[in-house]
Amino acid sequence: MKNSENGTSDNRMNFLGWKVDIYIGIWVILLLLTLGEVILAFLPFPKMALALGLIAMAVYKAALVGWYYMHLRYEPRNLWILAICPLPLAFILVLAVMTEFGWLVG
Amino acid sequence: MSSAIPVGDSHSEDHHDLGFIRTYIFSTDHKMIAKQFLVTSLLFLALGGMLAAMIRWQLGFPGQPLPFNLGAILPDTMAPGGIILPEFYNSLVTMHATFMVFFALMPLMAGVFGNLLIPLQIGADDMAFPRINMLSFWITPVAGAIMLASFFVEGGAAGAGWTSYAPLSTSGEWTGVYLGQILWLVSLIVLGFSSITGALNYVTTVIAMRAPGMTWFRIPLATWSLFVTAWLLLLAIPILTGGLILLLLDQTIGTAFFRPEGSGEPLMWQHIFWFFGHPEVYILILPAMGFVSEVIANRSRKPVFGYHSMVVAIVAIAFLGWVVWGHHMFQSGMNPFLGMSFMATTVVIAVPSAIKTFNWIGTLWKGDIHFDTPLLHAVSFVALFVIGGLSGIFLASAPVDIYLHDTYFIVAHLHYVLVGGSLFGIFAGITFWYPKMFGRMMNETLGKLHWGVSFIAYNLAFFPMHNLGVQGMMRRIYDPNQYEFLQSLQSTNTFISKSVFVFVSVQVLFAINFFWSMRKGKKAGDNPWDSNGLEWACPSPPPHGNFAEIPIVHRGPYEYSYPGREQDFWPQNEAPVESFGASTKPEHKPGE
Amino acid sequence: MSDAVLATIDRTPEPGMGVFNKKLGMWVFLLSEVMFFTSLIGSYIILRYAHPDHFAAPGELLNVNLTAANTFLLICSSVSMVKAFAAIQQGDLKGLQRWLLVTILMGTAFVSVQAYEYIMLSHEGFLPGLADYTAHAGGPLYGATFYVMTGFHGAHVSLGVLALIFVYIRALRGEYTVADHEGVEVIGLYWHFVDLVWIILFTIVYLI
Amino acid sequence: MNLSWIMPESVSTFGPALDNLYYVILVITGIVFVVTEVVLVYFMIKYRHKEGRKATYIEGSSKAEWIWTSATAVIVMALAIYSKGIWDEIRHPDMFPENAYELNVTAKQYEWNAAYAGPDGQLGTSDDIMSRNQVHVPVDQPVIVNLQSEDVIHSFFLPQLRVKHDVVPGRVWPIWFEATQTGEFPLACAELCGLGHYRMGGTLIVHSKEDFDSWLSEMQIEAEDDE
Ligand code: HEA
Ligand code: HEA
Ligand code: CUA
Ligand SMILES: [Cu+2]
Repeated sequence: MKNSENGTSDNRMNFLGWKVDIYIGIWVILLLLTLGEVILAFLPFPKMALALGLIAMAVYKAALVGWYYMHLRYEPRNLWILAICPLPLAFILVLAVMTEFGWLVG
Repeated sequence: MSSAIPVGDSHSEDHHDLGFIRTYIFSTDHKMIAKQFLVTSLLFLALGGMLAAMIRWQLGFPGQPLPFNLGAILPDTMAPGGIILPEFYNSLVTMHATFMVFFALMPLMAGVFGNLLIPLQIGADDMAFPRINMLSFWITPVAGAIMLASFFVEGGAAGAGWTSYAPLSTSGEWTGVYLGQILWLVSLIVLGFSSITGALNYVTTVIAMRAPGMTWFRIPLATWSLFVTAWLLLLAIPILTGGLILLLLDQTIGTAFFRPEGSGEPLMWQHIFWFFGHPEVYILILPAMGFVSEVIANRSRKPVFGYHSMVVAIVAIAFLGWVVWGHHMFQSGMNPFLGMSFMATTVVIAVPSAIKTFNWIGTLWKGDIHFDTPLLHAVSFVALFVIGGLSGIFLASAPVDIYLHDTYFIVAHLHYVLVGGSLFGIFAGITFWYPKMFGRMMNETLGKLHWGVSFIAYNLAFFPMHNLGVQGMMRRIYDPNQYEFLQSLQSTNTFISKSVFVFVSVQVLFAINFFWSMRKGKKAGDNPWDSNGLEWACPSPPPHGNFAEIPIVHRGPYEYSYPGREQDFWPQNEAPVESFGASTKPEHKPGE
Repeated sequence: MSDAVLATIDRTPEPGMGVFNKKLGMWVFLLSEVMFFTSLIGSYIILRYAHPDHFAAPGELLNVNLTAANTFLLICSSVSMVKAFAAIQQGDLKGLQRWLLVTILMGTAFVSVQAYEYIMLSHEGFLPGLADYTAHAGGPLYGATFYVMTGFHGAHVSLGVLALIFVYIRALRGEYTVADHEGVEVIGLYWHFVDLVWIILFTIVYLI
Repeated sequence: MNLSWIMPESVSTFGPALDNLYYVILVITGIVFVVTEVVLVYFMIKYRHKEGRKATYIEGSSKAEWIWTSATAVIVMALAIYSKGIWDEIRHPDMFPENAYELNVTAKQYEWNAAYAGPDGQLGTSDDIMSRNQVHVPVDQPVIVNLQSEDVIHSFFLPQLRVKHDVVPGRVWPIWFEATQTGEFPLACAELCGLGHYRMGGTLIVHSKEDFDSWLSEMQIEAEDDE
């Protein structure tokens, strides 16, 4: 019953031409991205651009974990819609309060 | 195991005799947990009422010793010679609101009715996670005990208001309350787990355990609103918990999240609190709206007017509730542009509220209205919610709020929605589902008397508070007579207090009725209100596992007075008679 | 489907999300966790935005290399967790046990490294409190937000390790099978979530 | 008993606009209130249970629902737009008057300390003139008050000037108003700030221009005498 639900049939992915276990493939991507982040963080880029770039990378990594390791990829669509529903709220809260201090500081 | 969850197998051991402890104390049966919640939260409600009476004593008769020789009971740190001290007054206000909001109304809404109604109305045998459900209840008395203990520690109970604005709440230096404030924080952090575990159960149960045929648009409105409320709990409470933890660290280990000495931001606490706080007020009223919809439809023997838009309105209110929190902070020094966006979103909430209000009235229209106690409470809810909602419109208008903010107008507004709205809604709910819970009817005469006196005394007590606010009387003040311009308001305050004493006293009738009927009430039968919901399709009180056989749902919950039927109700699970002919069947509506 | 037909055959509950209850429950719980971490991480972002001078540049105070290694550990533990689940999906009980053990060990290692980091930092005078704060970087907000975020994350990892040990014991007793391994999947979700939070935390706390 | 819905007389330039808005809302909500409650009670009486009469099966009416939904939406949006105009007039940073008289008010548990520029014409210097629990301002001239707090949040509330603004420690919060009448008006603290919150009152004293100047010089002489 489980197997059909989680669709283990396509458990391999194409990684630079090799067929590897999908979990291992994602693992390699995560590690490379982390390494990239650490290097990037110490390069002399403009601070804001760097911050945004790093956050984008982190979010991408987080999404990979959610999508593959937490199997959202194999779940019914409703579940991942449910899974992302608090994100807008989190976003609104942080952004609104930030504009508050932007106003005060500026 | 995918979608096919056989109903009835998840904890079949419960069908056996479980002995006293597991039946009454550590029960995993949702109905027993509902009753446990009911008794504890009514006790907290009574406590909150007592604290309110003391507040009103001070405001009505400032500087006079408390009656009934209470002064002899209370220690000198609270009320020497029976005269309430200012710091004790602040603790009274804070604890009144805390007990009412977190320990009375929230458990009454989600704890009692969430537990009682959700599984019964969707035709499940129990909650998805009965053990977590038990945990959810048992956390409440623990948290309550911590909160109660704070009265008895040195420095007294927390006194920074239920909003505990930083930096007042960050250090005992400002209030003289050290341990009390810490206990307040710890208690609410603990209580948060109760809400989250409860909400998790409700959400999962509604999503996954609906009986066959119980499509989304056949779910009764009480369950709908409890479901949406559970979402609000689930996503709002953790924000509060996080904030409380930061505040606790400021109090105890001297961090500076909210303390300006270390460049912390006091306003950030307000944002965190109200980001939770506004969804919270809808947590406190949405379920009541659900009960009222059920009661009005049932007692006027008519379908709910605009069932679909009622559902949409619940969801819309909940959704908008997330983006209006700033309306509590218009005068806090908030960015004025941000203030404007909050004003816009706030007034928009009037729209779904209007839909609900007018739909309730539409439900009464051309009905066959039976004046039983639940209906009287439900209609009072509508009448009073309108007042509270409309006073909210004044506050939503940021310029008018400049004047009205932190005056008694706010106190009037919040009690109209919370007492006139939520509490009357709860009375409607309790009187309506009491027979299902206890198998007996409540006494009608006592019930009507309680309703009548309550309704009048309530309005006499709280309506004049609007006028106090318009005259400029601030809230949370121990003695308004300190201000010359408020001295002329003393007679109004005294009148309000006297009305409150009537209101509080008459609640004794409810308590008597509640306990008396449990033993002596008329036997109820399965379906005393000729109702359609699945909860009425099982015995009163329902046995373990609820339904002898999984009910199958054939229609929506509000098929009252269906044309061509002899009976004026049509239970959701009643199998259609084949010979009835296709035309008489309520068809599936679009979206089902 | 006509009501009559419904009455006779379709006795299954309404479909809901199409996943089993425990999994749905765990997801719903994780959503509330998202909001909890939002309040902590959000406070950090806001305070940092309002008072940039309180915070040190990456590497100035915090040991990025050590934590990068620690991040590596946690990511590895996530892959071992998912391998454990994949193993029992195939009915490979031995594989499940092996991968679970690896996960537990790496989780423990993560917490230990974090404890070590805390000790080092506190020796340097990097503390959360206003009064006992001596590290030169900026002001007390840095320490306070740092310890709260990483501390609550560490607590989540520790709880996860305890839960994993519980699952591991059950696995040793052979209580999971191809057909029944809900527990592994559910605890896996929690574990990956904690990893996911760390990925975000590592970037915004150590690298920005 | 005072059950009035009329606000106390307003004595600031933006007061009347704010009051008007309040009365407009009062009338609108008053009408909505009366209509809904009357209809409610009427239905209750008219459709009370009578033997032999059955309820009419009505599931709703999309037309009626559209009408009241859009009517409510229009009314509240109009109110919001109306409110925004007045709000901007009072709070928009660009609306802060230029030729304003500026003073500092510092709140602390449980008193208000006002500081006025001394002979050097500068605020925040050692020759500032101080007054406790009294805020003196000239009439018919815009005044900017820089609000500060030494401890917790207080709220600077001048009921008759329709001024209320929280005083949050850690920052300076400028507000402005212009009094239109001379006299003494209450000043109150509107935010719970501890056990003495209820008695953290004061007075706003609005002088004519000449009186204000003479009061200032009187205070200067007093301060010099003290030295
Ligand atoms: C159950 C609780 C509850 C509910 C439902 C509401 C509902 C609303 N509240 Fe209230 N509110 C509180 C509980 C609640 N509130 C509490 C506890 C506080 C104080 C907290 C504290 O400081 O301690 C508060 C404070 C508060 C403030 C802050 C005031 C201040 O501190 O300065 C504001 C400001 O905007 C506000 C607005 C509103 C609005 C616009 C609604 C709307 O949702 C109301 C919508 C309903 C209607 C409008 C009526 C029905 C509609 C019609 C009949 C249609 C026709 C209407 C029109 C054309 C206008 N509330
Ligand atoms: C859920 C919310 C709730 C409820 C129900 C109430 C109920 C009441 N409240 Fe309160 N109140 C608040 C929430 C609530 N309040 C909040 C949030 C504040 C703001 C606090 C702050 O400023 O920080 C506040 C503040 C507040 C003030 C302002 C204090 C001040 O600013 O100085 C006043 C003053 O009159 C007051 C009075 C009352 C009164 C007279 C009641 C009466 O309605 C009480 C009537 C009594 C009962 C309802 C008990 C009846 C008991 C039963 C029915 C149980 C029967 C028992 C069994 C069967 C076992 N409240
Ligand atoms: Cu200062 Cu209240
Ligand atoms: Cu609100």
